[in-house]
Amino acid sequence: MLDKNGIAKRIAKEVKNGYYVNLGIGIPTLVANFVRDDIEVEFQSENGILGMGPFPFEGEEDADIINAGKQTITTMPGASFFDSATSFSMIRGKHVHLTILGAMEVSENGDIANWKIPEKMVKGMGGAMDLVASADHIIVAMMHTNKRGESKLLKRCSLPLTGVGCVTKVVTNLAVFEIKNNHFYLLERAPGVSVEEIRNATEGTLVVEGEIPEMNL
Amino acid sequence: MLDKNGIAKRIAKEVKNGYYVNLGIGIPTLVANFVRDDIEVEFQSENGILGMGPFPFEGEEDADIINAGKQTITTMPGASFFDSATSFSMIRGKHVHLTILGAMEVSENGDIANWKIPEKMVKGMGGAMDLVASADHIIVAMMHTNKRGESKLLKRCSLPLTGVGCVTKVVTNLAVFEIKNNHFYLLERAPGVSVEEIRNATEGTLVVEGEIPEMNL
Amino acid sequence: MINKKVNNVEEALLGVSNNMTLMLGGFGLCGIPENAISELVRLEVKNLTCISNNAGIDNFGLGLLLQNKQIKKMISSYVGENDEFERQMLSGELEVELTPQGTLAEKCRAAQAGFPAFYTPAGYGTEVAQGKEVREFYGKMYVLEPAFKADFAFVKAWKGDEAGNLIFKGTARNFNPLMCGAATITVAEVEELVPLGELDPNQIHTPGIFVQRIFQGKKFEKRIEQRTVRERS
Amino acid sequence: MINKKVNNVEEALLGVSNNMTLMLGGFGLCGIPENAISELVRLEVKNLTCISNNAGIDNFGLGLLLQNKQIKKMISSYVGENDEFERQMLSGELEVELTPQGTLAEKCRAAQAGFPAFYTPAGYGTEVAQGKEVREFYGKMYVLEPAFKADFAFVKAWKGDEAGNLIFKGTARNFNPLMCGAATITVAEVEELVPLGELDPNQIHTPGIFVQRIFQGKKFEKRIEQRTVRERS
Repeated sequence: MLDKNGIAKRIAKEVKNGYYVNLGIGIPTLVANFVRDDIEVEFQSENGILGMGPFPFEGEEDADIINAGKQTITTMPGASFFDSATSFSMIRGKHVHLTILGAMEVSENGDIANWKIPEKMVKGMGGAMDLVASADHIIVAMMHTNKRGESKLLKRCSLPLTGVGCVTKVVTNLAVFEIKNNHFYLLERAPGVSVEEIRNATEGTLVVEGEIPEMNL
Repeated sequence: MLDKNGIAKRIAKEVKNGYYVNLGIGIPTLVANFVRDDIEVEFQSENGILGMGPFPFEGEEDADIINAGKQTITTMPGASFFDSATSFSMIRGKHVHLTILGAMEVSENGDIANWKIPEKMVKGMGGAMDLVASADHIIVAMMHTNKRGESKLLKRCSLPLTGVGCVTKVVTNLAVFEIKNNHFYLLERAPGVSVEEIRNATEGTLVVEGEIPEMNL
Repeated sequence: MINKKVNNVEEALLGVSNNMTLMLGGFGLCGIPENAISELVRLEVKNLTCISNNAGIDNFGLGLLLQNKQIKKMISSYVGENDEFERQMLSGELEVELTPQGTLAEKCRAAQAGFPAFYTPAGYGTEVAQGKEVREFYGKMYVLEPAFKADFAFVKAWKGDEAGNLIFKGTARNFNPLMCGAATITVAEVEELVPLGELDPNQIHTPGIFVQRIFQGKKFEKRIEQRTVRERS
Repeated sequence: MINKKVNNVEEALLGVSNNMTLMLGGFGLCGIPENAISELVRLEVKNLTCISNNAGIDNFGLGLLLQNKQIKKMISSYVGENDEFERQMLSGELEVELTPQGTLAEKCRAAQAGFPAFYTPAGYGTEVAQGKEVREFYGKMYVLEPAFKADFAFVKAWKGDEAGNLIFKGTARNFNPLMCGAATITVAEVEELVPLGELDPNQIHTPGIFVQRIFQGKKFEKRIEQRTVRERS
């Protein structure tokens, strides 16, 4: 079973040379730490920066340079700042290749819910609805089950949707899935996790074809 | 009767304090020379400059600083350069208060034609269609008749239109007109020109109310 | 040059009154018009509709107006990090219209640029699209979103001049340039009002035509919401 | 950093072939991609559809491609100042789609930003609106215009870096930033390719994400169409 860093580490392998990548808040943010050094990648944050770097050294924080999680950050050489319309031009126009974000629920047809629990919690969708409506390649990073132990990989989402039929891959603490033909295709198991455990933890339709390898992290 | 500079001089009186103004090619360009010094005005050129200044001194021309007429120009303090989408945001968004442009024909309902003579001449509309579709205040500067002596102030335009029902004022070598209620209202006569001469040179419906003053240039 | 300079925040906010719709720049607390917000608190104008990506935190930014119950309706994309907001919303005191962030940005830009509405894929198939026109283009579904209409836009820039030209800094740019010219009156507060001619015409982020009033802000606290740092190795 | 640098114009235009749709930046002769145009002439690609605000003059800019009969169709807003163009158009050899300048700009921006189409008031009631959807919003009529689709965009910038970031100069900016990212492949030629990190991230006109290939142009003639000057008094 993976911890949050493990999930991020596995997802980092999906980041290819030449990719512009948007990382959501939470586990996705950690992905940047695990991307190989020998490939060319740039991180976009939808509040208006391309070429995001690591956190600043203490004392070098600048209130005017933050990411979409409102964290102080730095820039890499070749970075640029821009307004929010330009930022979403990059996203809507499919110039950002890969979007990695968290979710409360994902369904077997690729729907995602991550912005609202009716009557209880409404933080808002931020840029998530634009991101999932636009990117060709969307990876969800999340724990496999919620705090009550219920599967977050469902036949149909129960919460208000963020986007429809858009998620292409899901990486959880238990496994990696591809979503196609309205099913969760099991691609890899987390170290020490059996297909049976994954099946038991997955409410949506699971497809297991042949031998499922353990992740190579 | 006015010459081109006279038309420009008369139109310059329509330019009010605090106006952003777009000047078309030809007579309108001359208007800038006659605007009072004691009012604050900025000239926009739709190729991407606000705060346009006079022509450069000889030897100081810069191929990268031109107006929409492709003439080398200079900038005033407080000027800015921008892309063509931003330029037309200023125009479409009604941030430019006054548009002054030339025409081949104007009709009594405010239609304007100035971009095409079928089978003969097609230069294109450039920014004129955007300008006339957007500005609240549009002044046409032109000679009253064409080279064949025919009126350019018509009941209906015969040439392909640039815009419909948009022209608010017309200043010719003979007179100043306001267009309202689908008529040309005669406001002022050019020096030495009689109402009768204006009537004879105007095909569209002319309204003459009371004594018509001579222009005060 | 058309001079947009006013002497202070009081003069800058002349004409603001109850029931108005206001746009306020900023993302989180980054690039918010701090001086205008303070003045709105002082003016005690009520029943405001505020368009702003976020709603501040409990004791800063738009949170100050919320505490004061001056806001009737918020139009935002993300409103976490604000307990008073959540309380007012869940109790029904505060009307909230959540809008995808890219849609929010473009609704500002549409207002600035004279577009009445636009088609965007964001929100299709979700409750955001409920009651809105949807339409297919090239096999993909889009939602028709109208441009905003607002009375005042309050933005914060880094540098500006008397002609109203603005330059923003870093990610404090965000929604600020898009709100300029998107309301009837745009008020810009700047950290530094520089002499005319000092800004390079080639490097203006917002041309002065989009700004009606500009003033040098008295104080900018510039709070950091999430101070994240790394160790020096 | 994702490196976009190619070594020369030949490499930059790899993949350009007959029947393609090309976007070319510039207003008049100001800010045109001179090096790309020369290479298109050398490559002798034919049946091109060219999207460009103007069509050059007889012996420069896109006029060179017209002389060579490489262009099947022009999409422009203004095509005066070019006798060969007028001849080809009136004789029917050349297909021409005249588009209002603001619409042309926004059709580029829509392609860049992922908007399928937009409503604009320009051209309503004229032959430009013929066969297009028109619609009323708030009592005013608008025409629905689709985004452009193009294979290559050729733009010219003043300075650029290997990440593809661009800065334009003066009114040579015009359509160039809007065409970046509006075609499948965007090729930028720059007067000066500066070392990475030299451009201020706060002063980039076009972020590198919109550019696929960048190279330093060998020669920029930068002809002036209307040399207008005033006397020194």
